[in-house]
Amino acid sequence: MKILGLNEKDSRFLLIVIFLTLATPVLLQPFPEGSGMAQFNAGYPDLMQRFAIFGIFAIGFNILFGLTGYLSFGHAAFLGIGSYAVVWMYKLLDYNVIWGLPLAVVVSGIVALGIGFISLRRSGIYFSILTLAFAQMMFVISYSDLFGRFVGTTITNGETGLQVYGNDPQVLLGATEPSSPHFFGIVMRENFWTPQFGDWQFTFNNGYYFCAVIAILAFYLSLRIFRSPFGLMLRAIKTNQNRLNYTGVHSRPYTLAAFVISGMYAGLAGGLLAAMDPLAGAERMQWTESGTVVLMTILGGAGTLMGPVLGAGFIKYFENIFSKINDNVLHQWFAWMPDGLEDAIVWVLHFFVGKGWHLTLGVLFMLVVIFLPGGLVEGGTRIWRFIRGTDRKEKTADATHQPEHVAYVAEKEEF
Amino acid sequence: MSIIHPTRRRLLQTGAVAGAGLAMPMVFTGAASAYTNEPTGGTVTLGFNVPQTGPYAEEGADELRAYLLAVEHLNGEGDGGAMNTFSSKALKGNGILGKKVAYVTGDTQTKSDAARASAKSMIEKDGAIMITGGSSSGVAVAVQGLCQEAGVIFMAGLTHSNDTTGKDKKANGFRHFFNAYMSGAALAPVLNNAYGSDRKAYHLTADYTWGWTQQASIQAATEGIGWQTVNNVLTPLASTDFSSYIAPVLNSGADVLVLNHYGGNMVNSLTQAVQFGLRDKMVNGKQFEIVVPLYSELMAKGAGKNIEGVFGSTNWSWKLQDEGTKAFVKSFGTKYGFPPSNAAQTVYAQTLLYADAAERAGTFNPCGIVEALEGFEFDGLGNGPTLYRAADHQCFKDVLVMQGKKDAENEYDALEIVEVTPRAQVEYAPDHPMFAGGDLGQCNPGA
Amino acid sequence: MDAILLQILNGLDKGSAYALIALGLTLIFGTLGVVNFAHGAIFMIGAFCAVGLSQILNISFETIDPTKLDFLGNPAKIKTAYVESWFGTEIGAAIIDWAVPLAILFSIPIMLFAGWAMERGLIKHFYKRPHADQILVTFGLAIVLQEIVKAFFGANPIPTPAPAMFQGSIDFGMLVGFPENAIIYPYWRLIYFLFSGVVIVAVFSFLRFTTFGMVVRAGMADRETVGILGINIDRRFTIMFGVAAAVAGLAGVMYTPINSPNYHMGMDFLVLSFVVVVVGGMGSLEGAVAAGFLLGILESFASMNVFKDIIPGIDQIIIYLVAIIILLTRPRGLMGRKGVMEE
Amino acid sequence: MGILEVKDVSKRFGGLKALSDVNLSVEEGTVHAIIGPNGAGKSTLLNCFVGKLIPDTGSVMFEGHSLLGIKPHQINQLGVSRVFQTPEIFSELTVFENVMIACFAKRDGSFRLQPFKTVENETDIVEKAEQMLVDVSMIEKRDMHSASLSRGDKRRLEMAMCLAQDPKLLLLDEPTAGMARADTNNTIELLKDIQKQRGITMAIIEHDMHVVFSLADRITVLAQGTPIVEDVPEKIKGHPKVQEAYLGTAH
Repeated sequence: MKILGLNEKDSRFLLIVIFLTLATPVLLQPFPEGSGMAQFNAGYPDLMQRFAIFGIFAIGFNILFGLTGYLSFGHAAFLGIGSYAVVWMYKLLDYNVIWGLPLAVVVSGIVALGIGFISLRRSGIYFSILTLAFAQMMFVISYSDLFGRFVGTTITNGETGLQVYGNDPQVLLGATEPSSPHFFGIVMRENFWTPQFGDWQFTFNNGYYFCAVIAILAFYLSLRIFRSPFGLMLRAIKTNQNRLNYTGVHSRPYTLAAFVISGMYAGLAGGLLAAMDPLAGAERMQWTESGTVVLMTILGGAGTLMGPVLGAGFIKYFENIFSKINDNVLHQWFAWMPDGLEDAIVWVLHFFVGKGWHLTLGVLFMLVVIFLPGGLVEGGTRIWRFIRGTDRKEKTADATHQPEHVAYVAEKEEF
Repeated sequence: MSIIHPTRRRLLQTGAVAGAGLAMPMVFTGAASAYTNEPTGGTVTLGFNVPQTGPYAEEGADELRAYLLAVEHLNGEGDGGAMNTFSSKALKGNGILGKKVAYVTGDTQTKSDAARASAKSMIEKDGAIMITGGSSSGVAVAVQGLCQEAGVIFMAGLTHSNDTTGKDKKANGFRHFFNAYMSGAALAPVLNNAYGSDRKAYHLTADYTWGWTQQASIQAATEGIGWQTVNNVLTPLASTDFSSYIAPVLNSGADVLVLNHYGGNMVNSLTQAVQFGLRDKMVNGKQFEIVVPLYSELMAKGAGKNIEGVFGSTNWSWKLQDEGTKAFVKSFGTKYGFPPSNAAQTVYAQTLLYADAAERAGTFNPCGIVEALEGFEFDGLGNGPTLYRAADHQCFKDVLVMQGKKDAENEYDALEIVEVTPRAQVEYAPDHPMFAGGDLGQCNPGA
Repeated sequence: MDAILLQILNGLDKGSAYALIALGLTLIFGTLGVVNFAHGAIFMIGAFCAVGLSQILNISFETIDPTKLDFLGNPAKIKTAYVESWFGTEIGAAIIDWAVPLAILFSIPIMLFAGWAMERGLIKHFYKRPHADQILVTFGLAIVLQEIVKAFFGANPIPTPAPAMFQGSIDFGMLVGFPENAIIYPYWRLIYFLFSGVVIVAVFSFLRFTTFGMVVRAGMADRETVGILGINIDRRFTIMFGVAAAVAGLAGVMYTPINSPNYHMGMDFLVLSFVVVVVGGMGSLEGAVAAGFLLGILESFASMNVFKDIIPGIDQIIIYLVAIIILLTRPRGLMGRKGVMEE
Repeated sequence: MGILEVKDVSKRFGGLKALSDVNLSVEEGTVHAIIGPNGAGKSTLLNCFVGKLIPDTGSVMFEGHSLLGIKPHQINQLGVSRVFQTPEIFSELTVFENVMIACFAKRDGSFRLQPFKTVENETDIVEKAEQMLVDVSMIEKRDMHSASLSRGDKRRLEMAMCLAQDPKLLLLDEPTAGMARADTNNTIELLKDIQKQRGITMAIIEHDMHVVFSLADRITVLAQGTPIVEDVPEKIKGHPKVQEAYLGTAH
């Protein structure tokens, strides 16, 4: 079966992704309410929305980093720009996200064009530092609302974050219109179905499905790009730019296009953040946030289709679920142990969970970079090969850090 | 190291904490219930949203300790603390409205985004009926806005910006902590007495919303006693080295330096100002002085000896001698072995106030709680008689002017109370220009 | 005029901190070809060596003083440092007072060891990997190190003052004929500046005048040739990593009285020091030092209201702005060599 | 008038005269070798052909276009393909993808944004790339990771990429440097075949005499930055000046 101009393998892959995305509210809610494991449920709207949104962000980043190898440390800037664009549309027009989202994509695309045009004149770490410098600059400008101070009206509302106030113009606001973000009356924060089966409770949220549909489109687009001549050229840039140039290809427009596309993805993700939650905070532009999307991409597997999405989900899960395991919870878990042993185990573990989740993340990330350069996707592939007993010498010895080929297997079999 | 490390027995007593026995989250729809997350079981869940990572993690940890204490007291465990001295006697030590109090914790990371995400997860996943916490104004304003939209009550923790109950005030949000205007109003007379009315002030101000409002408040208050303001320099929030901002101060003709900084910024700028020897100098024939309008015990600790003799203000201090304070300090000190910070006290008080309001209103419905809290007069939680003003949901109570103590006996003894500024002196009209522009709106029960 | 001189002085001082960190960073890059994102964390660990030493010196025993009461009304416990009880109160207090300078001695072996352990344990395996991988693994290491420090020392800044005799400031302006208070300069910053100068000169002369240094410099220029000569360049590079760590660590130790150390001070400096290195030119020691001072001075000037009135917040963005301009006009930084980091 | 015309090219590096008054003409359809002892200026000359170095004086014209200072992709688009000393390929891609990239570059020029096309649906490219692999007899290695190829196969792949572009001129920079004898002979055969079948003009820079005399129609001998002799191989073999140049530097 072939759909949407994809070959059979990719069509099947896309269908699986669509299914997984749409079934997320059920899949992420495996434990009954009230059970000790309920803590690990992740099927609540905010986190699911974040999975989808940061999935989009990471997919876009992967188009730049995974394909061309250009490591941008400033992508969070586009995230912020997207958010600001959407919130400004709320303030000026109304709460319908239809105005803001396209604007978010366009504006971040334009800014990416500017930053990319300058930064891509350099490569390697010079490129990384240039993007970092641009993004940091935009972060401080937003955090202290410097731009606003320059023009005499607030633009970013500083560290409090841009939000809608009662006295904003909102010229299109109708009398019966919802007073929170919506898409032609479909209110993002509302749930359209909250079924309960025994102790299992599921939440089907408008906002999540809105994000999910966009995420699927974004994924489909990236799949097309991966399979296109454009994608091939980008991968060629990563492996040997010199040869590519002597093959008659001008690499800069390609990298610039990749940079702009990934900037637009980031802008879209930022716009969606504001579409789910009508506040745009400056912190989302900080360089550590750019670092987070790098972590996501690497953790999942740079250059693979599914890897960045997995990485994004993984980190967001850590941030929201793992960080909530406090000492009390640990003591409950290990209450069956003898007192001394229990205390010892809890003492060790508490460095890694709850407020120590950064430490776990850091250790995990190092392990992935050292032992699994292809990220979780490569890990999955290795396990799959091991189970199937396929000859492991074939690819794993190859340290070239490029798992596109293995990706297929993982893409098919990961779930 | 400061890690909450209770023994197992105490834990088992605390009982239905975190994971277990949560109310079913009824997220935002509430077709069946009258308001968001109406508790249906035998427990009610509160969400404690404090910084656990990032630069304010220690403050968050202290707030968390106070929350745990409050939960114990509400559930009738421990010695009851300030519940015994609280003027309202609605709380009986059997939870809230007969329901046992459970809680969830979250990490704000001192970022508006992360704080909102964490609060949302508490509301959507854990069914929290009330969110409380925060140790910076940006976070408080962001989370307050979220709670207003979601239809739960927000009991702010440490937030000092005028905007929280000014430009950004919300019907579902309540602030017990004092604000920048009050700091100015309380400090000005003390500064007048100590340093005279003929002074020239030089402001260094952290370049973000809180810094701006505090600077404006202090400038207005000090100019009210006749001081001149020589200069106001905004410093980047990421600064760690303030030398280039401090060095020109002496030569500007100023004889007082006002540091509108908080947290790490304040520790560094104060340390460096002292290093520059500013306080050893005579300018205009007067001893040069430094003022830090907003103090926190933890930051005072971080600045070490540098705060000796420096004036500032706090919301509360464990050195107060009223009954409420003594009761709270006793149970906190017994449990943890050291005295609480003023951030801890404010969140403890907020938790009791919320519980009491629910008891008095007879419901967890946010609108009922708002009604019960608006205009509520109480005493016995520290700071003397206190009013939750209906017009902006700001608490009015005595404000403390503190001074860095010489020869502190230990790290908890860094500050001493110079004056307890009576409530009347720090009050202002709800439409005061520094607080104008906001709209409380209607209480939102979410359903 | 005095304002300008004042900011130049401040800039030199800021710059010396930047230069020291950037020097270590570029040393590692130049010798080993590794982009070390954990360098900020090394700086932070240096600072915590000082904190650690001062805490060790302050290890106390408790005695109960029945005449005093603590805040709960129980008899107060009085802490006395062992150092004070062993050496007598006065000498003991003096030793504690001098914790930071003492930490210099204390930290050198620790930092050398830390550098060696990092190189042998982790970095060694990344010589052949792409720069992106090096950035990533050291970034991960930086997170891990700072979280460990946080777990043990907490998130709050910890005051670590300079010895009493170095507190206060010198009126530098009066020495050169300006009125009183025009140009003041804290003693400790003066010491920091001189100390940085000594370290920088020491590193340069070490590389210039010792055989060891010459081999390393030759290796920086052309690794393979030196390898052919039968010199074990790898071992020397390991030592250089230790030296770089020690330089950053010393910068950290000496910085503690200026900034109360906290666990994230490394990350605060990391971005900045990378900008310094890149502006100076990757792999150029002279460039790193020059860029450090240049950016320090520019940043100081930008903090003057004269400039801030024209462009609000110029002091926040000046460094990035300068970095962008320099990288675009001088592709390899101020003194960078050709072909470095341009794969 | 040759396809590649080098006129009065001189280049100095500081005090060192690397090239002085080089004049050279590569005739269409011939294999022209440039030989010379180490340090004779061969690499400098090549760098002047590909825009990497700009000579102090003189001109390098390809079919009437100056090659001085232009970008690599522009040179290629003019019809000049380049083979490197060590085979430069896209080692992280498959053999087939390598060749396809060359085909795309030929068809679409230096830049064409087509993110919505699918590589495998571009039948003309796929067919052409397959044909190229057949031509260099590598079709059975089509889906291999090119990093895992032998040195000789990498060279074949590189040739296939160059041929896919139907170049008017092929620049070869010591194409057999560092190769084992068998690989060297293989490469010579490959180049001979190509020359026979397609008649592509080639300029070879080489110091291996065996390679040069097996392939070249014309040879220019460079010594100390100047061409000393230019002639057919048979005449070069015993030429006294050539012997002097080689022996002179040997002692």
